[in-house]
Amino acid sequence: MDFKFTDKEQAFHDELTDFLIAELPAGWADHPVQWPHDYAHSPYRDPKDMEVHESFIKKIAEKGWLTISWPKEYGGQGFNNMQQAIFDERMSYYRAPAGSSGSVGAGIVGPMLLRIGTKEQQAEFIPRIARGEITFWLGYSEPNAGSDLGAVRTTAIEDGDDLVLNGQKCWSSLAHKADYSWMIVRTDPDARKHQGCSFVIVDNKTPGVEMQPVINILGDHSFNEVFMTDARIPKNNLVGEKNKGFYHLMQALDFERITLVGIGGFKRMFEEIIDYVKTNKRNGKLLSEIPSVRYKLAEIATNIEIGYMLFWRTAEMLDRGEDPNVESSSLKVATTELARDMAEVAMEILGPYGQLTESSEWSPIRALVSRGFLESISATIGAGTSEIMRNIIAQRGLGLPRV
Amino acid sequence: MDFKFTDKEQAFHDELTDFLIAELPAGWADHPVQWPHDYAHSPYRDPKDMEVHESFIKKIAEKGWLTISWPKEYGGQGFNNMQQAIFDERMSYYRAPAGSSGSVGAGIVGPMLLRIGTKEQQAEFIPRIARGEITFWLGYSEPNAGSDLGAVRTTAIEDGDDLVLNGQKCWSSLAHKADYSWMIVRTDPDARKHQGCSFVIVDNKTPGVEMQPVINILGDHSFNEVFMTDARIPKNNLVGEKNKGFYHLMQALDFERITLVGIGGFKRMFEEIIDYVKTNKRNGKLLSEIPSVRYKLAEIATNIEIGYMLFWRTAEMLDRGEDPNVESSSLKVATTELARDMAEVAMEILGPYGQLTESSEWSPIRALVSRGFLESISATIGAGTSEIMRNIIAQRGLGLPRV
Amino acid sequence: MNLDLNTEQKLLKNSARSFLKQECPSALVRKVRNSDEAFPETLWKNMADMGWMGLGIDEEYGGIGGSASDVAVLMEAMGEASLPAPFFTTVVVSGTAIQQSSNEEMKAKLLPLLVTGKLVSSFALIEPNNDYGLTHIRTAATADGSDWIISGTKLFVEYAKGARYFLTVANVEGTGLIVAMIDAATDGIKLKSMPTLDYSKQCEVVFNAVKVPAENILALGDDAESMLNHLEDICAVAKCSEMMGAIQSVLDVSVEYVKDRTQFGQPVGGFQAVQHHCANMAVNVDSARYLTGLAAWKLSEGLPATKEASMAKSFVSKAAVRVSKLGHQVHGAISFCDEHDMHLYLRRTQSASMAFGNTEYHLEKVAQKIGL
Amino acid sequence: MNLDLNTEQKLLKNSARSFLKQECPSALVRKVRNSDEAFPETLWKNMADMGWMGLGIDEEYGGIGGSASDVAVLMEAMGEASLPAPFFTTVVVSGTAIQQSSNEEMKAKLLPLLVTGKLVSSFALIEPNNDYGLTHIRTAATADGSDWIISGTKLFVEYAKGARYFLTVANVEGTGLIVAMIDAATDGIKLKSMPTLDYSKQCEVVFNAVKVPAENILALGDDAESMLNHLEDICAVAKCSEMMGAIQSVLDVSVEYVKDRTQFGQPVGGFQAVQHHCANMAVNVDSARYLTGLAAWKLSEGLPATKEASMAKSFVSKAAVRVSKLGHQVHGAISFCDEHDMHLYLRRTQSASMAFGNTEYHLEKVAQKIGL
Repeated sequence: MDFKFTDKEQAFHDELTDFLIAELPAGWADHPVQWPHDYAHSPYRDPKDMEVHESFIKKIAEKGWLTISWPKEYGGQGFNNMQQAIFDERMSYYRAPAGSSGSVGAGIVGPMLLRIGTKEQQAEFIPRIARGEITFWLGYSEPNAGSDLGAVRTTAIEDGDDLVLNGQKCWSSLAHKADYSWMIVRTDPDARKHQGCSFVIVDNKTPGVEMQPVINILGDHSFNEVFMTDARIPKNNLVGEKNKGFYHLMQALDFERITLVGIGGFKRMFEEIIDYVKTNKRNGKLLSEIPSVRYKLAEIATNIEIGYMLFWRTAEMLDRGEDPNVESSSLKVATTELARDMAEVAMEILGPYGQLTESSEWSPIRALVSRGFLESISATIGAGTSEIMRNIIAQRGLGLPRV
Repeated sequence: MDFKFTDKEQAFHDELTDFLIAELPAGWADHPVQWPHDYAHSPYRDPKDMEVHESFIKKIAEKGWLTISWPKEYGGQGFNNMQQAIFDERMSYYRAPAGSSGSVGAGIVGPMLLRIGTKEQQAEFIPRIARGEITFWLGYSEPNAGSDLGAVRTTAIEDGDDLVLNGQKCWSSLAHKADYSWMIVRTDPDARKHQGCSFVIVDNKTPGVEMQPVINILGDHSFNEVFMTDARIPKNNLVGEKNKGFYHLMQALDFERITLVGIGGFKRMFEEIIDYVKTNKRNGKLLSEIPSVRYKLAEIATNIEIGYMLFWRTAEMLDRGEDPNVESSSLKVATTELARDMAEVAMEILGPYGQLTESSEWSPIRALVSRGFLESISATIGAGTSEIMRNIIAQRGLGLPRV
Repeated sequence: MNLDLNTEQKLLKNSARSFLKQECPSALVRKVRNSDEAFPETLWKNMADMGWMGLGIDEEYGGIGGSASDVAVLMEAMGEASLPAPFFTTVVVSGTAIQQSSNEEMKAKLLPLLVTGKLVSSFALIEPNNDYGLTHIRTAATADGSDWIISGTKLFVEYAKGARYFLTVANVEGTGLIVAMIDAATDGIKLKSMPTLDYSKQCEVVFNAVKVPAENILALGDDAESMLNHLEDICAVAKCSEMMGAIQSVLDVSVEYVKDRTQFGQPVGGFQAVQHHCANMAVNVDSARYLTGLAAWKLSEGLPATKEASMAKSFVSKAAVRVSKLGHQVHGAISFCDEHDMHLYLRRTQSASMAFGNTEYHLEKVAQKIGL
Repeated sequence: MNLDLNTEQKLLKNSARSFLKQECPSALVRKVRNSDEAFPETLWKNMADMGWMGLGIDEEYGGIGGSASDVAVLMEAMGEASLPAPFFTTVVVSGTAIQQSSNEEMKAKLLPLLVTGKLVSSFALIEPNNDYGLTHIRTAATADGSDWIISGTKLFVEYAKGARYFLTVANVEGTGLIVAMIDAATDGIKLKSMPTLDYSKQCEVVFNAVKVPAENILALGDDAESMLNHLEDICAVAKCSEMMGAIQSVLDVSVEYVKDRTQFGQPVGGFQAVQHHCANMAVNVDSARYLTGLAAWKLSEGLPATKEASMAKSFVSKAAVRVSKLGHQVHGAISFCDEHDMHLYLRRTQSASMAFGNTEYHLEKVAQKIGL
């Protein structure tokens, strides 16, 4: 085993680190309000931070770094997946703005279009994703299709040059702030469950697409219910092979599990906790002097290290041309449980102070722990529950029977 | 809620305690070698202890206490199930000899015969069980019928006044030391799985019954493979309704889960651990002064208290005429996991000393911890795995669907 | 032995549950959360009309008596409803403290008000230097003639804004602790919100040379110590009961949901992973119920209860959060919405698990009681 | 980055596995367990013929070189086979210590013997007063001219009965620790069996005024301290590799079994509870593998490795026992028989988890390394 970056990777790592330190405002990492592996997406308490956010995304796009692993002809850098992983790690470590749901475009839709899109589709969407101009939401879940995505009922029926969409999507994260949906729909309503589905790209502005906000556990509007009523999209927006959407979905889900991790965020959050326990006393003693605090934090540190390695492994496999289907599932199980464990450990260490929900002189670590505690509830559910992940590991990884 | 014994129960508790203190040799509790909730049954290191064992069982039988909850006419005391539970608790706390596999006779076969046996069967077996004269082994498991007892294949076919047995039983605990088997067999080979089974009593001396020893993880001969080849038993030995063995089995399993607990053994073992950590230093410090040791043992103490209450609850339900089917499953899950946890915690506390397998000046607590560590592996497997217990709790307790 | 409720307790439980279902639906919990009012006055008044404020209070003061086990029944129903009102601090904590005090004047003055719901009292214990327990209390009480002058900062004071009194613990240099009922209208008291995830309207309370008349002192020195030790058991058990109510609901709601929700062509409750999650919830709920019941029973019988109270608090604090999280897991994404009630239970159990000593705090107490 | 083995390591792994499958079947493990011999001489000789004793030993002493990562590959194969022979104490521990020493005489004398399998060495560290670590060493070394006199009791000395040398840690009053290679043939050494659950033939070794010539001293004072600290990392990682081998087997054997074993009309591996047990085993095995690999790589590169070694030891010690127990659980009763191999893995992992510092010991080291 060899855990060293190549010289090229290391050089990119260092260049990026320097860039982030230089370009982000001093103390920036204290501004975003998020727990590692969050799906809740409400990054700032101060609305002014959105300006920094947007101007920073432009800078990253200018460097061509939004999509570094894409071919140069598509606005990428032609870097390998390991460099992409380094980028994700560094960005999340510095809590750098990654574009509002930008990761869906750059992390999932882009790579999928590069693999299964037509030249025309690539030409239409890829450069704009690379420049950070357009954003996507994931149109997977429906009221009766959660873990069981095979049960999607939203139909897309051909009518001349159009596909006519009818149905409903739910848990549509940040759909209201995005431009397009990357949506799975049923193109052959008579086919059996896992057949007859296809991917389409749906413009949010399409007539017949309506959204209803859903307020999440944190009190934020991140989810939406999206209703499609005779919404017409061009047939050309069907991506990949018609009625083979389920085969494509497996790959898209792998990208999602890897993209969402934000592995550097764990390290950063952990460093904040370490700082806090080293500088705060309770009952006459530094928190860091309490043996159980030391053990618990050492355990979290160990699990972060494991998370890092499971993360690098998926990149390494992609670079070898392998599908990290099982490995991305292990990664998701490990890091989402870590997100919960870290919140729980922090809560235990902070005692009643951990429950504070707004920054005040009494709130440890900018009141992030109570947020993380609630936020991480979704981690083991969203993008495939831990139960589904374990099914995948057992069935696809270990070859146990599907019964 | 009321956690007090009735006066009568308390009086019995005290009488029994006095009896145990008076009749057991001084320091007796240091002789048996067993971990709580063991299925391994090799109680002594010194063979001489078997003499004390046998003479003590006679004394208990003389008091009529082997079968205290049975009607007086059957050699019992007509006590209630709570008194039976008190008896089990006190006996296991003092590690008093309970008869080699005596609990199968007194705890399972006897109560079942009293419920579903004929007058003749009761007359034949009940008094001898009550006097501790005969012992039983449980003939449930077969090579292809472990968790799935519905798959038993041993047949018992009518032939004149006899039933002719053919087949194989396995994991037959202490069958080689017992007199009879309480066996489930297939009396209608053409019926569907859970129909067509019946209970029979099989004399070990029946021609055609052969045993092969199986050495367990501890190096002891506790298990057997038992082969029946044209073994003829009288038809009168069929117990309960023919072909309804599965309905009877559910009740027999409840008794088994309650009988096997030996709840007092947890308390006693725990007290030995407490004594040890209070009197032994490691690295210059009493083990009991290490915070994590304190926390872990306090947690075990709490779980023992929970085990006790789940245990009393089954007795209380039986006294109300209710079937503690779900409750005995919760009890088994909780106490078997406790048996494992306590071994693991003791191992952690004792460090390398915990792994010693023979009493020497360096072995803590008579080298019981390494034994408990291995022995408790079987706790969550035998008499219904934890997985089967959780199925029962979910399906019969919470009404979740059988799919 | 009877591990069920007795007949009166069953009646109390049923009436409390149906009252709260009617008067305190989750919509009210959200409404109170979003409003500036400390707690819903109407609900409080109606609770008083039910006679609840007199539970556990002697009849001579207008109370209806009743044991710690009875109070546990009520606290459980309140946990189930995520009650957004100061019953715990007023009746359970302050009521117990006042009754235990030898200050007859206070009893005669405050208890009759308390039992009719006219007095709301909050509990001011924790300070910036500590997280629970009676050590490191720096709020200072100094004698001033027959009065006391109290100065210091208290944190996590529940429902402070609606309180008429603060049951306050302070330190008298050289003498030990003092327990006082501080009138909220006294000069020198400042409140500042400390919003917490359980919506319980906690506050920072600053006492700046607050003058407290001698007649407001409930206990001093050894009396204070023993009162606070008893309160610690009382509070631990009450919080366990509250968590019990919440997790029994989590289990009930979850079982109902998984029977109904279909995925992969079958109820999700048919999947073994979901069944085992539910079975684990059930075993945890049962274990929590009996441990809490045992501790409450010991208190009711006047037996030493610290070991059992701390066993309950250490176990239930963990079990309740575990059960709440499993409830979310078997629900999936729907439980991550504000409109769903599941998170109300999670919030309540998490905060209660940290209140009045977390698991380690109580494990250490258990360790002491088992001779370590 | 490459999270797989390199080509040479793959070859080494394959050859080691097939050698051990042939030469060290579980029947041999049971045979050695039941016999009085310390370890099987033939197997040891054949291992030496494979060149294994020279792995990690410099070529100038007849070794074949190789990194900590290479040694990890071999230790893993040995864990898989529950190897009942003193490779670890001889090659990994003593070999490393001798090489690190500045005692050229010892190197020249012992290493050539060691690489040919002619020298078996055991490690005498733990004492009645401690359970691991370098504190509370009371075995005393006192100077006697140019010799040393060593007295004290050592516990848990693996394969002591077959050893020609004891790598021993003693305390020189006022000066610090001393590391010596004590010739087992010296007067004043007594051995007594300490049977343990992992069948590793551990002994109590009593040194009663044993005379040790100066040339047998590997290190003293600061040198000893730094040698032992390095050994601690080496031992931790080697034990992790050993456990890795065991739990990879547990996973493989379990998956095979549950595919085959039928209950309720289907393979038990079709039940979700069993699948999730297996998935949990797999995630634990992978995590253990990468952590161990990282620590071994750091050692191989000569980088500071204490944090990673202790992370690995703390995690793998828990994970390995967890995986072993899950292996038993999915097997059911059959794994509770002596004739089944599952318990061999459980025994080996449990003892290894306690050896050279348990989880808490190493978590504390991690805590120090992350700045706590």
